[in-house]
Amino acid sequence: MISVVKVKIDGKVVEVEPGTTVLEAAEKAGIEIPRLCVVPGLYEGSSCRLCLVKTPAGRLFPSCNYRVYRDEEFLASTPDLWEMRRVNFELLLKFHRIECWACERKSSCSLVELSKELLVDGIPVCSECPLPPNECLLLKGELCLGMIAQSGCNAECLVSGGECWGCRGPITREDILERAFTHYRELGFDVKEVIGKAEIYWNSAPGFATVKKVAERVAGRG
Amino acid sequence: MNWTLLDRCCEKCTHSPEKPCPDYIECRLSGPLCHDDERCREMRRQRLEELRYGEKGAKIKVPMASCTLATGAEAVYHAVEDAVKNMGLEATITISGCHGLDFIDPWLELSAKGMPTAIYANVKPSDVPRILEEYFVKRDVSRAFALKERVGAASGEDKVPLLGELGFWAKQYKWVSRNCGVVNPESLEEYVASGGYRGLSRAFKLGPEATIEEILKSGLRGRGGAGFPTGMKWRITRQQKATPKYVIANADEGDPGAFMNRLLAESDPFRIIEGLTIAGYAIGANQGYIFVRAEKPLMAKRLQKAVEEARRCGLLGKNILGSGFDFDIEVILSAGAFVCGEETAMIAAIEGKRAWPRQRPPYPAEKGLWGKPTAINNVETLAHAATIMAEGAEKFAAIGTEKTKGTKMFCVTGAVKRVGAYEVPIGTSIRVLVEELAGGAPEGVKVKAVQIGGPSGGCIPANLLDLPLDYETLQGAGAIMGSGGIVVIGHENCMVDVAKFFLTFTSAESCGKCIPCRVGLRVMWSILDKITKGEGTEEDLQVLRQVAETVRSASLCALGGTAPNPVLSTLRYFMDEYAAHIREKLCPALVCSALIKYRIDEEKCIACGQCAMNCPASAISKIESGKYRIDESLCIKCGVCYTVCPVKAVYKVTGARAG
Amino acid sequence: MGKLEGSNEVSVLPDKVFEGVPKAPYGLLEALRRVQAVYGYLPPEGIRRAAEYVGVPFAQAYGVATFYHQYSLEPIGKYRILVCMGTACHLRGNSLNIEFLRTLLGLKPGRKTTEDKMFSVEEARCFGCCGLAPVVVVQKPDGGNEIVGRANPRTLRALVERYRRQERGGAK
Amino acid sequence: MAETLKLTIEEVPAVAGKVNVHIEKDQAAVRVDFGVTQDPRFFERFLKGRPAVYAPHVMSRICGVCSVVHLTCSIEAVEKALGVEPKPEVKALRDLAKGFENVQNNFVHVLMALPDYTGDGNVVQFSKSHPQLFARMMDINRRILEAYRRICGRFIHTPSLGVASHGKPITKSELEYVGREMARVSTELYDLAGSLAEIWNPIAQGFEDPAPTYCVLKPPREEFPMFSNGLMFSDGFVVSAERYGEVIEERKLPHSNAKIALYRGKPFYVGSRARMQAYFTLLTSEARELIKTLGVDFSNPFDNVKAQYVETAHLSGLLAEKALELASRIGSGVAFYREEKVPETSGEGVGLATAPRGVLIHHYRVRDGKLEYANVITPTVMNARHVEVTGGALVSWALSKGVDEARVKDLVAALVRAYDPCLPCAVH
Repeated sequence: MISVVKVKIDGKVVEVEPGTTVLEAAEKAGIEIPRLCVVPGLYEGSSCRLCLVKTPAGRLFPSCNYRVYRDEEFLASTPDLWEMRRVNFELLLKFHRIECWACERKSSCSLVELSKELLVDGIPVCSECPLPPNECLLLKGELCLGMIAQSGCNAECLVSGGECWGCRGPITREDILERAFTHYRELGFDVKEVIGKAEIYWNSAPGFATVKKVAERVAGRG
Repeated sequence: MNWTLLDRCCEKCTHSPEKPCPDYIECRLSGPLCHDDERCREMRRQRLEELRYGEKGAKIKVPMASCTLATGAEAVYHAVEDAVKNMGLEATITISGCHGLDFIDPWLELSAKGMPTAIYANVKPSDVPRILEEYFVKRDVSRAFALKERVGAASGEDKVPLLGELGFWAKQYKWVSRNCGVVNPESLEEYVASGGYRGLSRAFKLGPEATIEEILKSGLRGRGGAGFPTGMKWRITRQQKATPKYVIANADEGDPGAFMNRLLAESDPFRIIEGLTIAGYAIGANQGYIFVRAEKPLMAKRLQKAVEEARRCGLLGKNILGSGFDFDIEVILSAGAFVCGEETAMIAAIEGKRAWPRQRPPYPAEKGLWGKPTAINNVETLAHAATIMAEGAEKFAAIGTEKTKGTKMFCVTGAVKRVGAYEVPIGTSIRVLVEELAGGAPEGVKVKAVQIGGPSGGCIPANLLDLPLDYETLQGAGAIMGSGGIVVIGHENCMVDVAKFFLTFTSAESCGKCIPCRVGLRVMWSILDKITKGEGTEEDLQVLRQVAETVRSASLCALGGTAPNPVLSTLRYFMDEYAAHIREKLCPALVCSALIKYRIDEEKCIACGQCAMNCPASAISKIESGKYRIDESLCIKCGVCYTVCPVKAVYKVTGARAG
Repeated sequence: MGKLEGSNEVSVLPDKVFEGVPKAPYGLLEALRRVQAVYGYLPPEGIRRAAEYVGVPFAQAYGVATFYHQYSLEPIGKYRILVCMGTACHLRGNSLNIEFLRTLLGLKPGRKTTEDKMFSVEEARCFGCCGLAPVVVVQKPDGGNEIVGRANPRTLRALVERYRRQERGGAK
Repeated sequence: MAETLKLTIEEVPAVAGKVNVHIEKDQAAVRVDFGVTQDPRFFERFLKGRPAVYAPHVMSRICGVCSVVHLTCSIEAVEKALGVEPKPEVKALRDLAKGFENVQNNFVHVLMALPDYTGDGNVVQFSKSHPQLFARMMDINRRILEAYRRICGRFIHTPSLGVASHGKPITKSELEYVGREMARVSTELYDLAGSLAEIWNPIAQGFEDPAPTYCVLKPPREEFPMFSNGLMFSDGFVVSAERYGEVIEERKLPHSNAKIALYRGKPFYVGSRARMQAYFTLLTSEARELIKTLGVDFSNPFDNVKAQYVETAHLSGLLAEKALELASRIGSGVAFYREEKVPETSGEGVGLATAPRGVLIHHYRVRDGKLEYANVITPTVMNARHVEVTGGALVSWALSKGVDEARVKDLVAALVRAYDPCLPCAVH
């Protein structure tokens, strides 16, 4: 039985014993492959499809599940792989009930990390805000646009004690906006007031029309 | 007589369940072999005669398959029983499977000594006495649909065509479906009489390796859709060291519009069981399973009865035919999930779990059912294997193309005159199948496209009908061979709606395990839904392609991997229809309800009120002129008025004219 | 989809109901089918009983019960109308037929069964008799199946009325 | 000396924004036009009708270099207009933040302008010819910013300063860190002065500022003021913030997008050179000593940069004391001053602030919490006319000294850099 297998990933060769997954080999070679669903010993993975790697012949395999028993070569960072991972992650995000302002897990959420790594927008600033849900500025009457603003700025203003003005542009996903505006109304903010503040930065932003549409719909609910 | 071919002809025959004789099968027809006795030979000839013309020289065959039952075969059977009793006819009544010609269901086959065997089509229970009386009493066949052979003794014989000469029969090559509609599916004796089980006994003679060699030589490829060489699959599974091994017959046939496996299993189940036994023997598995679709219970009942019958006659169980090979089969009925057609999902279903496919490798050949080596073949593939072993590999290899050998059963449905299941050599062109066999489109309907391969296949435009039917060509044209379901789409169907239909199906059937398929298909569906509602935009199409590409390449199993094909092929060939929906907001085929309006042409309307009475949303009311008018705000566009109007006064408009 | 309310004690189904079903995890599908044959649908205690018989955790049995189409977690109507959603049937107009039936029986979106538990309308997978497209199958209370070939709104309305008359006039 | 002369400096290099300087000499009369081509953004106009509490956040976007001064001056104006009195700690932290900006900004201005005096032409050249000096200056700048971050988090457009509130939680240890650091920076600056003085050759020595009137903030207390309620002029005239309009008048000149401001119709200047003269008595003894070592000649406009250096040194020491004093006032735990809800009243308010380049005025009129009228007068606007007048005198003085044309152009460019290179401020 061969005791050692040479795995070549993106040109880097690393030696592992047979039966290790390509993902473990990549970690050993210091190559970062995004992953989400594999939990060694608990779940075999191959569900989120973020860790797909390519053989030189072009066949795709989930690296979390593919065990090597002989010397093999893989490509883990070709542009089309990243593009596929990005689209795949966007699909995953689409059906996630995004409500970071009320989510306990927001400071340790792998979706937020992956969205940074894969350059996928659409997550509210609340996901990066240092204040836990029960200390949110909204509860103190401060009008913060974090719930409907694009994250990616590490909530710089929140960290420095200010509130978010949404300088990176609006969220355009209607279900998030729906929940956000309902939350604003529950806390006693007038929807027009929120739109007034958002106008400062978003007046000519393309997504602002959607924000206003949802705002009116929620406001109209009386 | 009460002796059957399966019994021992006399005491000299040494065959017994405890000590089966290896030449038992050959001996049934060309026996007796171990001793010479003219009386035994005569008994066989006489029994064969009885099987053909019934014990009393007259036989009435009533087809009892799902399709014929659906058209009233049950009532026809009772009508035949009553008629025979009332007319005091000396005739035996048996059941049979179905030829696959759905357009003549329910049919009846009458045969008698000295008379040509005649098939009567579209028989109603009330016609039965008249038909029996004409055939048996008046010996007149002029009203028959077709004759199996000419004898020259019946009147009107020349007026009725021979079955063999009819176009939809002559062009077929009934290789694996030869017994369908001919033998009684519940009688092992008739199967053996038709040459059945010669394959198995030859396999025992050759031994496992040589059997695999024979299958490899024949060039048989999987008929389930992937087209993986069957011999190779058996060889890999055989080489595995782990035991016990299993073989599974995939009778899940989830593709909508495909019923060739159902036809085979309901009409000739023993061929499948023989094939599975051969597979078990070749691989060294002692346990086989047949996984049958939930929506086809009769198929499961027939297979179960055949298994019990085979077990009773020593063709399943211990030391089959004295070969020392033990093998048994269990029929498992699925609980309704399209994904079970996928190998590893089927394994999970048999194990009693949710049918979640597993990532390959490891392939089922290495680690399949309960982690043991398993070979999974489609029932049609196994039927081919049995026939190849019986007839020899050369005969099979002579048919088909150089890359793909043999024949394939196709089901042609949709906008065709003769809906049915046809078996043709691989390489036959789609046009032959659709126009010559299935009779082309009915009057007033023009063929726009042909959808091949079910939800994993693609739509091929009418101008490519001359493409040959084989794996590689279809793949190149954006479709796949798949199970062999061919749905002919007329010009009154909208391609965007067809694409959306397939996505509705696959997104509902997605098992939910991996993201691209579970979420991607629903996103694609919502985009197509937007387009059919006239809200689609140009970059929606761009997103649609991008998501389709990701779903196709990143999905875990073939369901997700091939689900985008219908969309991608309609985008490739029918871009003009998408553009009409997006730019001009109209549906050229007048199908998408959001883009069309129903109106009543007041000249043609004869004010009969049928439409108003049937309208579920009570949107139609009488106007001053006495005629009827549709209130477009209430209309749910269900199309009832359009169908019930006796004078076709209701018409559909789309786009600008819809106003 | 029915919620998982209802008692959690094991139902009183005798072993005879599961006769012939292998007493091992791989018998689960068949066991659940037997339970559905008794109740007409799968109540929580029925699932529990099947899970206990074949020896799998309740969660797995519940997972299987929700995965496959044949099982229904909510009571089905006395007449179960299955509208085939195969390709040929869709092209020949079954999607309009199901729309018509749902409006005729006043079924709100998401509801399968009518208030009076008389009818339930469901989408069914391809039955494989595409020659008769569009096909509608009615599973009658006496276990028989009535197959309606070439269904259109008029014949469907007549079908529903016939069953209603049958119910009103007592089973003839 | 040539009779007629026509020179144009296309886009003066090393300044923030775009300005062309046209020099025309006809016989003895010399005209210098300070033509700002930067396009205005009309901040005062587009904030009309918006809630007043939004004004500071938006006004700080006038320029990223001195974002804190616009922010805080606007806050002062809004607080006066709404009649809101911030807590003393908030006021102290605001002074601290404002002080930091002056220190950091003036210091970087010195660094940017120094190459004119050392003849290195630009900062990159300066860093090659004086590597240790450059490294020490860079280190000082890093230290200042690091200390600042403890007070307000982010430096540019800091989000923690709000109307009557200070968002960033501050602990005692952080303030002590700031105190220690700024004390070190102060001593660093004093040590550095010696070696800087050697290479700091004067420009246009002996040239006198033709219009020596200046304006500074009237110090409310006996210390270098960050904010105030009144203006003080070199002729001793004092005016309260609300009545600035009676003496300072803004006018638009055809050749420039920026407006100019005149004190009673005559040009005047603002900035460090003015502040060093006005607050000479408030300076620490070391600062006064530093003026001598650097040889600052208050009448020579080019020495404005030296004055800025002195101001930086003095202020960093002042900040150190204030930080430690504030640290002692805050007990253990975290100080956190968020204002719940600012009342939406009506009123008028004028905020005055010491901007690095001079005096900044924000004047608002508010009705029911909404901004009705806004007027902003920036230091560059005040200096604009004075630069033109001084420029003219400089040209004739230089030509009289026989300086050739190219050198004259450099001199005028250096003058602009020494004075007020901030054009975005000019065309707010």
